Amino acid sequence: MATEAIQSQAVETTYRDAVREAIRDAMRRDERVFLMGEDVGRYGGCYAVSKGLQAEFGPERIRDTPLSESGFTGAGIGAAMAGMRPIVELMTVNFSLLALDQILNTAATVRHMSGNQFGVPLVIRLATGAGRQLAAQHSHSLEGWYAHIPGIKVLAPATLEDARGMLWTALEDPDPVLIFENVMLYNATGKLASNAGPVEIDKAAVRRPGRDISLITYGGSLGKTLEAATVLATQNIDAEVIDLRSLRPLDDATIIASVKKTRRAIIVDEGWRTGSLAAEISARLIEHVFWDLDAPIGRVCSAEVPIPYSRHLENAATPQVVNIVAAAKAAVVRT
Amino acid sequence: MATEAIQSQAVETTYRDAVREAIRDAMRRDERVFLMGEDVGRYGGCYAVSKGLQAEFGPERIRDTPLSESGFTGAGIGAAMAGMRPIVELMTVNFSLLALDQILNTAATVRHMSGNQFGVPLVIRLATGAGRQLAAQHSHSLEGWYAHIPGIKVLAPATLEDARGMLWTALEDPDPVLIFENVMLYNATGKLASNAGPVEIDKAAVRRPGRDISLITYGGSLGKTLEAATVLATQNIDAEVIDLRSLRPLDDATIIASVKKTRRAIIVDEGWRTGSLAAEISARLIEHVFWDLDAPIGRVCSAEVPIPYSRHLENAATPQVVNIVAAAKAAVVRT
Amino acid sequence: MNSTDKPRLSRTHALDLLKQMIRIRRFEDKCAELYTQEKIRGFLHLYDGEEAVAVGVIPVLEKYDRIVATYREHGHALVRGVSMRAALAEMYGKQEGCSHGRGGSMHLFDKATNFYGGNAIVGGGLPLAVGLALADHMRQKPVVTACFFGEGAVAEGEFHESLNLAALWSLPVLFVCENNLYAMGTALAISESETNIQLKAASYRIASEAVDGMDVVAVEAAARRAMHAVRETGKPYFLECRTYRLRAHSMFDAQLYRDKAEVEAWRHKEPIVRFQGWLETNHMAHPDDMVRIEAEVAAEIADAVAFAEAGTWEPIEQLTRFTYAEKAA
Amino acid sequence: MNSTDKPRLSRTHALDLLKQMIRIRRFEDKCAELYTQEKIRGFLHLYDGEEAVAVGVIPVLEKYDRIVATYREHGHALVRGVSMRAALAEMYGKQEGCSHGRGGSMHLFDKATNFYGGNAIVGGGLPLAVGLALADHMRQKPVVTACFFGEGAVAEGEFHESLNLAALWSLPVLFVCENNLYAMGTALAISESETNIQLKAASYRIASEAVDGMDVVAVEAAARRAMHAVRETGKPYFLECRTYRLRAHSMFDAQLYRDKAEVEAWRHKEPIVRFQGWLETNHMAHPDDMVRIEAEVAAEIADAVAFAEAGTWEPIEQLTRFTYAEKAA
Ligand SMILES: Cc1ncc(C[n+]2csc(CCOP(=O)(O)OP(=O)(O)O)c2C)c(N)n1
Ligand SMILES: Cc1ncc(C[n+]2csc(CCOP(=O)(O)OP(=O)(O)O)c2C)c(N)n1
Ligand SMILES: [Mg+2]
Ligand SMILES: [Mg+2]
Repeated sequence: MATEAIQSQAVETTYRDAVREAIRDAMRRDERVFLMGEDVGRYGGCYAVSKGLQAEFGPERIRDTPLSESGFTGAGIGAAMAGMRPIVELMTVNFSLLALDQILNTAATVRHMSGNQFGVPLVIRLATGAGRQLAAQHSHSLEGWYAHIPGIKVLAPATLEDARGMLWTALEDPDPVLIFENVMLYNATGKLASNAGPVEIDKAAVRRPGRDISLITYGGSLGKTLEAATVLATQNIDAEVIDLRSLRPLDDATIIASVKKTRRAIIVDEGWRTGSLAAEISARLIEHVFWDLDAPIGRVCSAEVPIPYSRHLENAATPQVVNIVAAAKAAVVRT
Repeated sequence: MATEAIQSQAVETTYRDAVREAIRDAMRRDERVFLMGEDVGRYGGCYAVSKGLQAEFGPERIRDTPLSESGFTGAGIGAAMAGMRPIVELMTVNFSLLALDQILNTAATVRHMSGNQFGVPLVIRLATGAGRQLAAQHSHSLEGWYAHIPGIKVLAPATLEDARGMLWTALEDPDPVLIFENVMLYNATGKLASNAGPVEIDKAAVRRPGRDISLITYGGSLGKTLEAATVLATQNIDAEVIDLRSLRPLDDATIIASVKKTRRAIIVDEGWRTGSLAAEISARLIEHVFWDLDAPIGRVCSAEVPIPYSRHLENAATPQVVNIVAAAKAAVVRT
Repeated sequence: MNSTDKPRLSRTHALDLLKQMIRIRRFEDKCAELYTQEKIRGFLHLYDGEEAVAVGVIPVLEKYDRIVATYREHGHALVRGVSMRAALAEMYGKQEGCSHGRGGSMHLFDKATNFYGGNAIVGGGLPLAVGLALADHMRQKPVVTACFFGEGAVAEGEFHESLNLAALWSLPVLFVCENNLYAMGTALAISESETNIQLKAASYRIASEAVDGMDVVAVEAAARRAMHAVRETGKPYFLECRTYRLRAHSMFDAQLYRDKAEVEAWRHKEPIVRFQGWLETNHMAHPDDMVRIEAEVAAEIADAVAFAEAGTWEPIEQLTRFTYAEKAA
Repeated sequence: MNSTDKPRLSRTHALDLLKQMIRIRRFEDKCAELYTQEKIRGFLHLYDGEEAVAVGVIPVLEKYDRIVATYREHGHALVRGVSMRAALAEMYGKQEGCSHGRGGSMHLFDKATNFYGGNAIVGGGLPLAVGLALADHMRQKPVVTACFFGEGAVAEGEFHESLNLAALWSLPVLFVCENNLYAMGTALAISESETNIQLKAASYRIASEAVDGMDVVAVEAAARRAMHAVRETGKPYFLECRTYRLRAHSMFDAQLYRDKAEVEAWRHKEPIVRFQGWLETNHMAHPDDMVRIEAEVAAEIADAVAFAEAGTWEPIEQLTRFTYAEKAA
C-alpha cells in the first residue's frame, strides 16, 4: 500500500488529518458507523482529530459522551452487537482502565460465551504514549499490554498510510479492534496519496531492508528506530526495520523471516520492560529461530517507573535513538 | 522457612485455613490492619477464607462492602495513605478489572507523583485461576499481567507456608502488594508448623533440585509441575522446579543460577500465552544466559481463548501435567 | 389507568402465568438435583422465589424486543422461549447447548429470541443494554431493551453511568431491578445508604415504579405500564420488583447471613403457591388444571434431561474456536 | 442559623480573602506566561474565575484536616499553604518542587499541609477521599477530608460509588463540586440527564447545599455550615459551588464549544472584581490596601520565579527512584 501511495499523486498531510479523513470516509461509506467519546464533537477531539466532523455528520453520529468510560464503551459493545459499527474514542489509553472490564469481560468474550451467536464489530480508538510531559497518569503505553487479551485485535498505525487506512479495515472486522494512535505522531507530516484508502491489517511491514540486524518496533517508536538505522548505517551496520502494525495477532512469518536472515534482533517498545510486548516477541523468536541466532535478543523498552513530569527524566525513561543504536551495536559486536 | 516448618511440630491444615490464620494473626498484631471486601464478613468470604473473623473482630475491621470495586479499592488506598494497613479483598481477579484504574493510576503512582511524600501500604488479596468450570468471565489468570505494573508488588503463594506467611510481610511493605490466591489451592491440605509465621517475599524457592532442566512456575501450577517432575524422573530426566513466589519483582538470581546449571528451561504459567509472564522470563533468560543454553526455552501456558465452561475444554485450555512433561522432554531430547 | 394498565386476566392467561412459574421452579429443582450428581458444574444460581418477576415482565415484550439478563437467568431464558433442551444441554456443557457448551449456566444466549445473555459480571449488562437501545434509537426502530439486574448491582458505578446515559440520550431501556434484598450475603442496608432503590431513578430523571415482585399479576400490570411508557416516550423506565431469594445464592452458600425464620416468613409470600391459591379460590384453576400443568412440565423436563444426556462433547481440536469469527472461506 | 453560619467579615478577614483570590489569579497569569515561554510544560489548567471556591472553603478547614484536589489545583495548594516557591518549582520540573519535579502542574502534593494532591484522573480522587476519611473514622479522629472535583466527574461511576460508601459508612467527607458548567468542551446538559447536581446527593441520603461560587463570602458561609455539619454528625456533606471557568480548559483549548458573549457575561460576575468593588463601596478596601496587596503578591511571585529558575534538575541516575520506597539501610 505505502509504495503504491507514493507512486500515485501525493498530497502533504498530517497524521491527525489522515485519521480524520479515515473517520470521515468510514462515516460516508456506511451509515451504521458513528463516533462516540468524550469531547469528540463540539470540542473537536482532545487532539483535534475529529474537528469539524460534528458539523458534517451531526451530534447523533459524532456523539459527545459524559465522563463515563465504562458506560459508553459498554454502549459501543451493545450497539455493535445490535448491528451498528461504532467507533468508540477512549480519548487516551490512560482512561481506558476504567473501561477495561467491558473490554476484557464483555467485548473479548461475548462471541465465545455465546457459542458464536453474537459478535462485537466494535472499533476503539485510543491515544497512547509518553513524550508530552503529562506525567505518571497521562503517559501510559499499554498497547502491548492489551495485546495479551484473546478476543480482541490490537493495531498501532505508525505511518500516514496506516493512520488513513487501518480504520475502515478494522470496522469491517467482525471482532473488536483497538487502534492505538501515538500522541507524538499526530503532528507528523508527510505525503499521502490523494487516493489513499483501506489497508490490510494482518501483516507487519519491512520499513527498511537490511542484512545485519532486525530492529522490530511499532507505532511511536518507528521513527526513532529508522533514525537509529540511519546512524547505524554510518557505522557499517545495515539494520532491517520491521513495523509490526498489528500487535495482536502478531505477524510471526515476517518477524521470523527477517531474523532468520539477520540472525540478530532488537525489539523497541515504549511499554514498561517487564511483561512488555518486546518480551513476547523475544520469547517467540527463541521458540522459532533459537538455532539461527548469533546473539541474544535485545530489548529497548521504557524504564520501570511511572513516567516523570520533567523532560529530561521523561526522555530518560523512554526509548531514544541512542539507546536503540547502543543495543544494536552491542548485539552486533557481541560475536 | 518451609524446611524449618517441617522440623517443628506440624499440624494438618488447608491453604484456606492458612490464609485465614494469616489474616487473624495480622489483625491481632496490628490494630491498623483491617479486611474489607464483598462478603468477607457475614457471608464468610466467597471461598470461606474469612469465615468466623467478623465474629472475632467485628464489622468495622472485617468490613463488608457494597459491589463497588473501584470505590472500596480506592478507599483502601486512601486509608493506607492515612496510616492504616488495609487488606482489600477483591473477591476474584475477574472483578479487579473494575478497580484497575485505582490500582494502576493511583496506588502504583502516588509515591512517585508525590516525590516520595506519600506511600500506599496496601495489600490487595485476589482469588485467581481457572479449574472450577466458571467459564469466560470468572476464570482469568491475570497475576502475570499485573506484574507489568511498576509501583506494585505481586505475590503468588503456592504452599501452605506462603499462604500463612506472605500476608504479614506484605503488610509491612511500604508499597502496594497484590497477593493472588489460586482458587484450586484453597482445599489443598498438608502439614504446617504450629509456629509458622511470616516469610520473606523476595526470593524464589527451589522446590525440587534437579540437574537436567529447570521448570519455572508459581501458584496454582506448582503442584502440576512437581507432578510432571516426578513423571520425568521415571524417564531419567532430573528436573529442577522453581517456585517464583514473587512475580514482581522477579528473583532473577535464583532463576538464572538454576538455568545456568541445567542449561534448559520450561516456564509453566496459567496466563494466556501471548504477553504472559512466561514470555518475560524467557526474554530475561535470553538476555542473561543465552550462551549457556542447550535448547530453546519452552512455555506451557493457557490457550488463547476465553476459558470455556465444559470441563474437557477447560482442561485443554489450561496447562496440564502431560503438557509440561511433553515440553520438558522436547527440550531435553532436542539436542 | 388506561386499558394497557389492566391485566387481561382471562383464565387461559392466568393458567399460563402459573404454568410458566411452575415450569421454572420444577426445572431449577431438577437442575439442583443434577448439580449434586455433578452433571451440572461451575456456579448455579437459582431463581427460586423470584419467578413472578421474569414471568410477569417478559411476556409483555414483543418478539423483536431485546433482553439482557444476569447469571441468575434460567427463568428469563425459559419464559423468553429459549428451549429447555438447549438451556439444560448448555448447563451440561454439551455442544447442543444454547451457547454451544461454552457458557454454562451463567451464560445462556439465544439469538433467535434476542436473548443477549447471562452476564456474570454484576452490573456488566447495563451498559450493554444501553448500547442495544442506542442502536435501535439511532435507526428509529420501535424496539425496547429489557435489562434485568439485582439490587446489588445498584452500588456499581456502571449502574450510575448506564442510567444517566439512557436518560441523557433518551433510549428505550426498561431497567428491571430484581430486589431480592441480598447480594450474596450482603443485605441491602449494608450495601446502600438509601435503601429505597426506586428513588434513585429520580436523580437521572427516569420514571419509575416499585411493585410487589411476589405477585405475578401486579408485576405484569406494572410491566405493561412501564413498556407502554417506554414505547410512548422512547425514554427509559425503571421498574423495581421487590422479591426474595428462597434458596442459597449459589450451591456454595451456607446462608450464615440470614436466619431460617426470615426465609420461612417469605416462603408464605412465595409467588406460585400464592397465585395458585388465589386462582383456586376464584375458581380459575381446578385440580385437573394443576394435574395437567404438572404433567406437561414434568414431561418437558424429562425430555430436556434426555436431550442433554444424549448431547455430545465438542471435539477438543475445536478448543480455540469462537475466540474470533471464522474467516469466510 | 447559629453563630458558625455567620461569616465573621472583619476588614482584615475580608482583605485576606481578597488577597488570596488575587494571589491565585496573578500567580496563574504568570504561569500562563511561563507556559508560552516553555518554562512550564505538559498540561496547565487554570482556575481563572473559580478562585472564590478554594478561597471560600479551604480557610474554614483545620490544619489537621485533609484535602484531595484535581489537576486544576494551583489555587487550592496556594490557599492551603503550599509555598508558591515549591508549587512553581514543581511546574518547572525542578527537584525543589513540592513533588520533587516528578508530578508537574497536575500533581502538586504536600504532606506538611495534608494536601493529597492533584489527581489527573477525573473522579479518581473521590474514592481516595473516602479512604482517608475511613481511616480517621476508624481511629475516631475529628478530622475531615475535603474533596474537590468538577461537575464532569459526576458522570463517573466512581462518583456514585464514593458517595454511597461515604454515606453508608458515615464518613467525614466534605464533597465540594466545582460546577463550572463545562467538562472540557462538554456542557453540563450534554453530560447529565439531571443538571441540578445538588439533587444527586439526596439519593445517597447526603445533606447538601448549592451556593453561588462566584461570591467568596457566600462560599465561606456555606463551607462553615457544611464543616459544622460534618463535624457534628461525622457524616458526609455535599457542597455544590456554581462557578465558571473564564479561560480555556487547558492551554490547548480553542474553545469552539462556547461563544465569547457567554464568557463575557460571566466576566461581569467574576469573583475578584465583584468582591473588591463591594469592599470598596463599603469602605472596607481602600486604594492603598489594593496597592499593598498587589505589591505583596507581585513580590511573592517574583520570588517564586527566582526560586524556580534557580532550582536544579534531578540527576538522571535517580530516574527510577520513588517507584518503591527506598529500603532503610
Ligand atoms: C463485578 C462483580 N463483583 C462481584 C461478583 C461476585 N458476585 C456474584 S453474584 C453477587 C451478588 C449480586 O447480587 P445482586 O446483584 O443483588 O443479584 P442476586 O444474586 O441477588 O440476584 C456477587 C457479589 C461478580 N459476579 N461481579
Ligand atoms: C477518567 C478521565 N477521563 C477523561 C479525562 C480527560 N479530561 C481531563 S479534564 C476533563 C474535564 C473534566 O471536567 P470537570 O470534572 O468538570 O472539571 P473541570 O476541568 O471543569 O474543572 C477531561 C474529560 C481524564 N483526565 N480522566
Ligand atoms: Mg440481590
Ligand atoms: Mg467542569
